[in-house]
Amino acid sequence: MTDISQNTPGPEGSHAGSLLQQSDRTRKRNAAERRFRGYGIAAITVGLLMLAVLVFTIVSRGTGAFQQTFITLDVELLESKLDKSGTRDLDAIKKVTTFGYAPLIKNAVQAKVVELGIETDLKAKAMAGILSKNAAAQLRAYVLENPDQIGETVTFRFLASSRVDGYLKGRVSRDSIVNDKSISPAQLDLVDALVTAGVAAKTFNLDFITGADASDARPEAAGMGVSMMGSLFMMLVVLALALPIGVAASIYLEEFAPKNWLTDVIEVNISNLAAVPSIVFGILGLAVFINYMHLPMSAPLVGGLVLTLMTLPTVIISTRASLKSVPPSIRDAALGVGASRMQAVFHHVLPLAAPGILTGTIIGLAQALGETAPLLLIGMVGFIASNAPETLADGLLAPNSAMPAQIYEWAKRADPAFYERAWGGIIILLIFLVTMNTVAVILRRRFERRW
Amino acid sequence: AAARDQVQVAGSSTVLPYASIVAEAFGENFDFPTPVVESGGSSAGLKRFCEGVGENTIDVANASRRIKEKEIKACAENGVTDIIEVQIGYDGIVFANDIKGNAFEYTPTDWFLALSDEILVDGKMVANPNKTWADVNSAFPAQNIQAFIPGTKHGTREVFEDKVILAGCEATGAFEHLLEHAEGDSDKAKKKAAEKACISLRTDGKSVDIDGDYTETLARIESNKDGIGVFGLAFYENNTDKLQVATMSGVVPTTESIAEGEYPVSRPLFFYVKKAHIGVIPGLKEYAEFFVADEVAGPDGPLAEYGLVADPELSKTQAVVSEEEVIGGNS
Amino acid sequence: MNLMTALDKDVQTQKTKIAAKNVNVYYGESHAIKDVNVEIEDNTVTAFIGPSGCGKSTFLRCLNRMNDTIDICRVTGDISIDGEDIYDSRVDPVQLRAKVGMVFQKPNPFPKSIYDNVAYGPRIHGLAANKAELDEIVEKSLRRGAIWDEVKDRLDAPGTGLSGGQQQRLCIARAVATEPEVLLMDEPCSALDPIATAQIEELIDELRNSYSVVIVTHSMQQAARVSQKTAFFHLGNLVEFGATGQIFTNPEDPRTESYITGRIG
Amino acid sequence: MNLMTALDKDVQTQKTKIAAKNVNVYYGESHAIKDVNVEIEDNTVTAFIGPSGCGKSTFLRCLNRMNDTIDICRVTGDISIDGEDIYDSRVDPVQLRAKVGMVFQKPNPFPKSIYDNVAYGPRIHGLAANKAELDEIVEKSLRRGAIWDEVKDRLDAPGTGLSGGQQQRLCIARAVATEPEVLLMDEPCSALDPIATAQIEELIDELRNSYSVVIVTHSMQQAARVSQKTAFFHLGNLVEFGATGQIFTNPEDPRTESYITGRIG
Amino acid sequence: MPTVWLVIALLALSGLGFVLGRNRALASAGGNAKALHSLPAYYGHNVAFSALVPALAVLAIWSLAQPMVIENRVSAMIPAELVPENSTLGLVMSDVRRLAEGLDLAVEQGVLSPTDARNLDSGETDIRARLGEIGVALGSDVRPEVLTAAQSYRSLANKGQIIMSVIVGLLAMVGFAWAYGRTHKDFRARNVVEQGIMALLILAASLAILTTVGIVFSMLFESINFFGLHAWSDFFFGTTWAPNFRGDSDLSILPLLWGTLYISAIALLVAVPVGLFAAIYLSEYASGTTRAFAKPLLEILAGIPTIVYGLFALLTVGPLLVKFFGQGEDGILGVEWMSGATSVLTAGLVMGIMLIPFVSSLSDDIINAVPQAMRDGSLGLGATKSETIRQVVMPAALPGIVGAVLLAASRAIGETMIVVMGAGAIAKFSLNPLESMTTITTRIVSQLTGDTDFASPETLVAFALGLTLFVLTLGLNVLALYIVRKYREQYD
Ligand SMILES: Nc1ncnc2c1ncn2[C@@H]1O[C@H](COP(=O)(O)OP(=O)(O)OP(=O)(O)O)[C@@H](O)[C@H]1O
Ligand SMILES: Nc1ncnc2c1ncn2[C@@H]1O[C@H](COP(=O)(O)OP(=O)(O)OP(=O)(O)O)[C@@H](O)[C@H]1O
Ligand SMILES: [Mg+2]
Ligand SMILES: [Mg+2]
Ligand SMILES: O=P([O-])([O-])[O-]
Repeated sequence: MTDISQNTPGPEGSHAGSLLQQSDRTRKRNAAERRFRGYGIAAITVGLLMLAVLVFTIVSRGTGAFQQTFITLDVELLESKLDKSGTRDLDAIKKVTTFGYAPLIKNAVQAKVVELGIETDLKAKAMAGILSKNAAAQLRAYVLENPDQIGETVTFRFLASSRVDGYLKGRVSRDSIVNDKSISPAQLDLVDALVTAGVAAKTFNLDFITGADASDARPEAAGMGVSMMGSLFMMLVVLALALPIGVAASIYLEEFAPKNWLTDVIEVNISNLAAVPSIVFGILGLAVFINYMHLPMSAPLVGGLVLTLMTLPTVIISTRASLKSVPPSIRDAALGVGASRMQAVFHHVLPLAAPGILTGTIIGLAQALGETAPLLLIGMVGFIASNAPETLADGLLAPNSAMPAQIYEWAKRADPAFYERAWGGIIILLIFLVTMNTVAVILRRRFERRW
Repeated sequence: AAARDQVQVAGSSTVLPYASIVAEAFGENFDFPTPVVESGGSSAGLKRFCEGVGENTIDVANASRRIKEKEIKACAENGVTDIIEVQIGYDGIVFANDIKGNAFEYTPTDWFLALSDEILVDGKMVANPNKTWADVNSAFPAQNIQAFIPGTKHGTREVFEDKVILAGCEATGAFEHLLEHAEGDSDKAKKKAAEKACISLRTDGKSVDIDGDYTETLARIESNKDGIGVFGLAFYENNTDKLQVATMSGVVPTTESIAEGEYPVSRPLFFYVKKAHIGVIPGLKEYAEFFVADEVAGPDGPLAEYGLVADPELSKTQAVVSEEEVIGGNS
Repeated sequence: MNLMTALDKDVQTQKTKIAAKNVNVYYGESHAIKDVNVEIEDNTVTAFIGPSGCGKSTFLRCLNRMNDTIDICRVTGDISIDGEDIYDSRVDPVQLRAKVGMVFQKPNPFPKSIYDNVAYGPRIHGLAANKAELDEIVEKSLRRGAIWDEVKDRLDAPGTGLSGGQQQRLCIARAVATEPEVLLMDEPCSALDPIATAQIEELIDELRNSYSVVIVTHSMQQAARVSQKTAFFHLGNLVEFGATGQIFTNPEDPRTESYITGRIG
Repeated sequence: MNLMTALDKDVQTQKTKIAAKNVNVYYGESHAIKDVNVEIEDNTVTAFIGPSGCGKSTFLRCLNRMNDTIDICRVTGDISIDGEDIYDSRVDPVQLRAKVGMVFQKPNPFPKSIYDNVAYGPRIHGLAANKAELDEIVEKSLRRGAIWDEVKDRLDAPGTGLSGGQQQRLCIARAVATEPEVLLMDEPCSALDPIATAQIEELIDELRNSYSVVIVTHSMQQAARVSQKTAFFHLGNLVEFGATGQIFTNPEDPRTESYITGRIG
Repeated sequence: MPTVWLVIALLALSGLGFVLGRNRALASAGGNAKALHSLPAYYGHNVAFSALVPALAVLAIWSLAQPMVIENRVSAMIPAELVPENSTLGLVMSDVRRLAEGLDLAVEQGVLSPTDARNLDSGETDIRARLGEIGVALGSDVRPEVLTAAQSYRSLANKGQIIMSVIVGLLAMVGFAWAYGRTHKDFRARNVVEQGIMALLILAASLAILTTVGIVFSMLFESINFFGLHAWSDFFFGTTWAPNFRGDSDLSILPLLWGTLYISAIALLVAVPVGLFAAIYLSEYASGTTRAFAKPLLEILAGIPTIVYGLFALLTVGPLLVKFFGQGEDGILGVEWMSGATSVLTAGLVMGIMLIPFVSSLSDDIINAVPQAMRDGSLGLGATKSETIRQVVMPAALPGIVGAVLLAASRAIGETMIVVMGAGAIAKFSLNPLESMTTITTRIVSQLTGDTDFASPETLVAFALGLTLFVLTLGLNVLALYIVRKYREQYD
């Protein structure tokens, strides 16, 4: 025996030396170990640091969107303007368009200015310019709801225009508006006076979270709510289809399919689908779901179907990888007591593979939630300001947008106020994502075990 | 399949803001649902427009250029024959740089000399040697040339090439020179080759194609103060706190100067309506009429306020819509 | 206890339960079982002995088609149980395996609770009408597996957290819980102490009353103690098969003899 | 071969290699090893015997800190090797495990080729200067593991495609290839036939010349044959520890006696 | 909504089938479950599925087919004169449909009685206005022919609905009866049910094939059109990519392919090491709590919209790189290698960050699934943890890790926003990672959403690019499959 220890070269003193003293080789190996571990920590740190930077950027730019400036005014709903005939006939009242409501608003601002004794050389139209264009629509909607109020004076809380809002948020300053045609220093003076009088104030804006998109002319009125519903319904479709179909396909391919060229083709095919640019799925969706199957355009159902096709490869690849990693002895054990292969898979293998399946689902859904390109072709990107859906069918079929599409649209718009809303929208998207993931993450932890 | 009850619009992202302002007001003032206005580009919009007639196709295509003959033909092949062309106004294209930077007064020549791949020096075409704007025009400061121009996907690029680069090419005499030395069987082919040579831009990083939107151009200027970008007028007007606009051939771009034809760089904007859908899709005709109504598209309307250069001949357009006049004759 | 005691056990002939004819098994290129013919009788304990790597486990796995799960494994020849060819395409391997239970060489408990490990088989075969009956089956099986006392207080603990020998007995309990007609046991006592071994051997003897048991073992003594028939494998060949007494006292083949006499353990 | 032959082997006292004092091990709540004190000598084979589940493997794993890998496992007390506390914070478990090798109860070959399985240890410890030397180490180790002849033609085949007993011997070969000073073997012959067992026992005897070997076994005969010292565990307690001869012929504790005499295998 | 009721009835029937089937099986075995071939529940499932699945399938097919049949029948009734020139029958039919649905809705809401609805006269009532009241907008006033068509549409639909209900109901009964009749203690219910499940599994797997076929077909025709307009030799072997509005553009895939490979390679160079080390740390070193938090946190990186990454590249990473590699004397390294913020490196780095969780999370799961016995075996030989991981755990986890990396690579190839904003839009061959380049995918998106005439090669090239990319990645995947097959190590 001794001959062996003599034969063996150098560092084998290592076994012989004191345990409390590391041999040279051990020290070297431990250094490698520490480096390796260090790489791990560094990797995590890099990842988390980047996340922190991104989240910080998002939050610092986006929180402003959750507040909005409102101006409270008393508007006299003049019969002469709104219902000349005086019959309160709804059809007649409807004939007055929002343009017809502008004078009422002008009057209301002017009245307020006079009431508060603010001095200004502004014309009434310019004074009303500090209000959002949404004001007239708000007024008209109110009158159509309550025709009996015509002739009365009603108190309204109007949105301020985006420049005014930006002024109160510090985005707009007197220096920055030198060349701006939409607002003048005199208007800002007026705003200052209104703020002092407590008529104009910045408050939390629930409409941003629940409302629908607004046109480029009124960023202050735009909200994420409806597109959030769009995303929600799409995610429901994706979850309801991609997870079961993906898992079923993986089970077949990994556990049952004979190993031959055909299944190889399918396998390669599926990984290849993952590399197909997402917009191509949009092309497919347009061709199959809209042109061929005549499903409605801009519908979350179609969006969900397209995203399902896009997510499937992710779910399948991760599910197959986890199924593969379950030791064969588990299957043997089950088969050995007379379980069918189906039973062995569903009772034993699948639960053990669940963490990986859930990871695939988390990543797939995250990807689907943030995807815009395929939606472009099936009509979910653009200006889609529908009402919030009321029923499931409505939610699936009525035209709607999605959160990333909404954010993408906002980020392109000219008014810088939309820029803030885009970041605010990203905050909402991330909260949505984290909420969605939490369930899966908790589930995944319950399934994790080593054997 | 349930019947569709809202107007479905798709196409140009340049027209999108205007269309969405109209759609929003339309939804507020009419009993019809708010039309859906998709973005995705003029070409994609027209393509879907031309896919056929029926509920699963769009009713209106927005475009920042006129529909092409080939497209009309493709449309017809799919049964889309009666197309109403509606010109809504003009889009001004402006050159702007950082508000704190130098002010510029350009001519097309300056841009040609700054960005062209090759310029005419002493009767020969040589690789563009200009590094700063001072090299281009001694009246300019010695600021590095860094232009952010629309990528080849954008219609704006075509306008930029035609109205600025090509104009500059001709003004410097380079075009003539190129035409002389051009290869080709016919005059037409020669002209084409010369034009192609004119508009080929340098690829050494001085000229950067922007594939995204004006917000991206703006972001690039913010991160590179030397940058000069090409913007839509409406975009510039909303961002006067960050950008200063340059004059072109001595004219300041405004809605008025463009409407009067003084400012050279602009392009018409359109939307196309599928006549077959009128009377079938609820609110389609009303939408089209509302779009071009005086109180909407007129010089004092919300569109002009937002930056659209109103069409001086709006009444003609209104007639086209109410008469449902289609391209290539009446029906 | 001495080897001889086993040899004068009565060796009465029973009806054939499993008949294997010209069985060959290949792992890819390599020929692991060579032309084996054997008849395993009902109500009999058959021992497979032979040097490590000679193909005992491989052959055992053929008997309930567990080899199906190994991709590269190919089986030829006929194996029939109660006269029915088990490799017939109409045969449902699941039903076969419910009938022919197996205890694997390497203990492989499910990563589930001890209770669920044992209850799994009865559940999928519907052997218990209700929870109480299932509890009963589990307890009975664990008792038969000689492990009840050690685990009765921790039936909810994972089966993978048991000691090696405990896992082995758990797997035995799991196998008997489904009441198979034939039980294949691949070295069931390899990790057991003498007392536990004795208990398992008792179990085997008890099982013989109603079932047929095939056991792979390296212990000649064990083979002699529990089996009525013995098969000796060598390099993939079935060298000799016969009554245990005869094999141990009067082997026909010289290889058998040298293996038996070279015995130490 | 009979038990007695082993008992008159010379039991000379060697210097203490491993000393365990008041060792307690807990798996979560459950107390698996209770206050064990033992001294394992150099150049000696020490056998751990005791009923299944009594804590042999657990205690064995304490000796090279393999218990560290089980989350819920907690060890208290002192264990020292050559007078150095192995649970000292300065001790590097890696160096410790290089010095104290281990063969696990369940064979666990790596999913690599047979060659790589054996070469793995020498490679990480830098025992071979070149390929030729490594080849030599691998061959020698496989020979010592009594498996060379069976695998020499398929060194590139995966270690996981071996039979149970072959895997076990591969794991033994893998452990001896790193030349540890102490070798802990948890039932190294459980899946081996008598001839292979004899070869492994020979190896153990040979190893004793330079090293210290601890072996867990369920076979009293094996313990008597190969060990000089024997420790008997029961329910987590070290009931008795002493010269093998004395333990087997004249146990002090009644529990030891009843275990030994209740022996069967 | 009678269809809903029909479905509910079917579900109820199949629920009943479950109970009855189960009971009958038990009864046939004299109440002794052990005498059954399969578990009692399988008999229940068999009856339930037999009652439900064919009926539901017919219901689905019928629901899809009925409108088409009715449409055909009704449109045959519409006189050709009624179809305005240049319109189509289809459009008139949508009018008919909308009117029919409006009338149904009116009846449902009680605005019209069923008889009134049936006897409407377009001359007498202003149907458009009445329907307008309940929120159904019609495009134009109702013509009598359209009204007649709509009425027959309604009656046909009604009839169809009734016939369908009967047929589906009958089918469910038959399925029920058949399966129920077969239910006997020796009936191999489990096998039958499992065959059914297997059919579903196969169906799910074939969906992937269908998708592929769909993708290929949706791009094939336009690609053929493209090659009709543009020389294939230029597309495959040319060296310039320069689309322009005048036509006659250079449209070669090669510079795009180069950009794609370059940017993806850099992204993977970031994501794979970081992701793998993160996975290793999480599964092998980190404490339970660290892992519980760090892993989901990293996963958020995959869900941040790519536009944010794009802006991050443009506004933060790009300028930072310029500070290092650009700006000449003023820069940190004092070199002038980089002229703008957009570069291959910018996009690659940022994309790499986005891809970290693709590698880390999945690999972590796979590494975690490697049996502890493997680690013990290695540690027991005196290997350090890192040696164990590198030489034992990772090879065993290889197939899964390759899968994760492939997923990340796929995503890198398919990404647009980050490339557009981070790498620029210039197609060129260059080895310098500090220059702008672009990728195939971004060109697909940009040509597809651009302003060039949609029938021109400049737009159609998008389809050719898509198809070629599809074939290229297919090759890549075949390679990956081959590698995994070759190096796979199976534990146990
Ligand atoms: N990972 C674990 N988690 C919880 N309990 C355990 C674990 N491993 C072992 N035990 C328990 O600790 C006790 C001692 O187990 P150990 O494995 O040491 O027994 P052993 O003496 O080796 O038995 P055998 O001869 O069966 O291998 C047993 O009761 C066992 O159930
Ligand atoms: N999965 C496999 N792939 C390839 N060869 C295998 C496989 N399983 C076993 N073998 C080989 O087949 C032969 C027979 O193996 P088997 O497991 O049947 O032996 P055994 O008699 O059970 O031995 P042991 O007593 O050691 O368990 C051996 O040479 C073995 O190496
Ligand atoms: Mg074996
Ligand atoms: Mg043990
Ligand atoms: O989107 P555009 O067509 O206007 O560039």
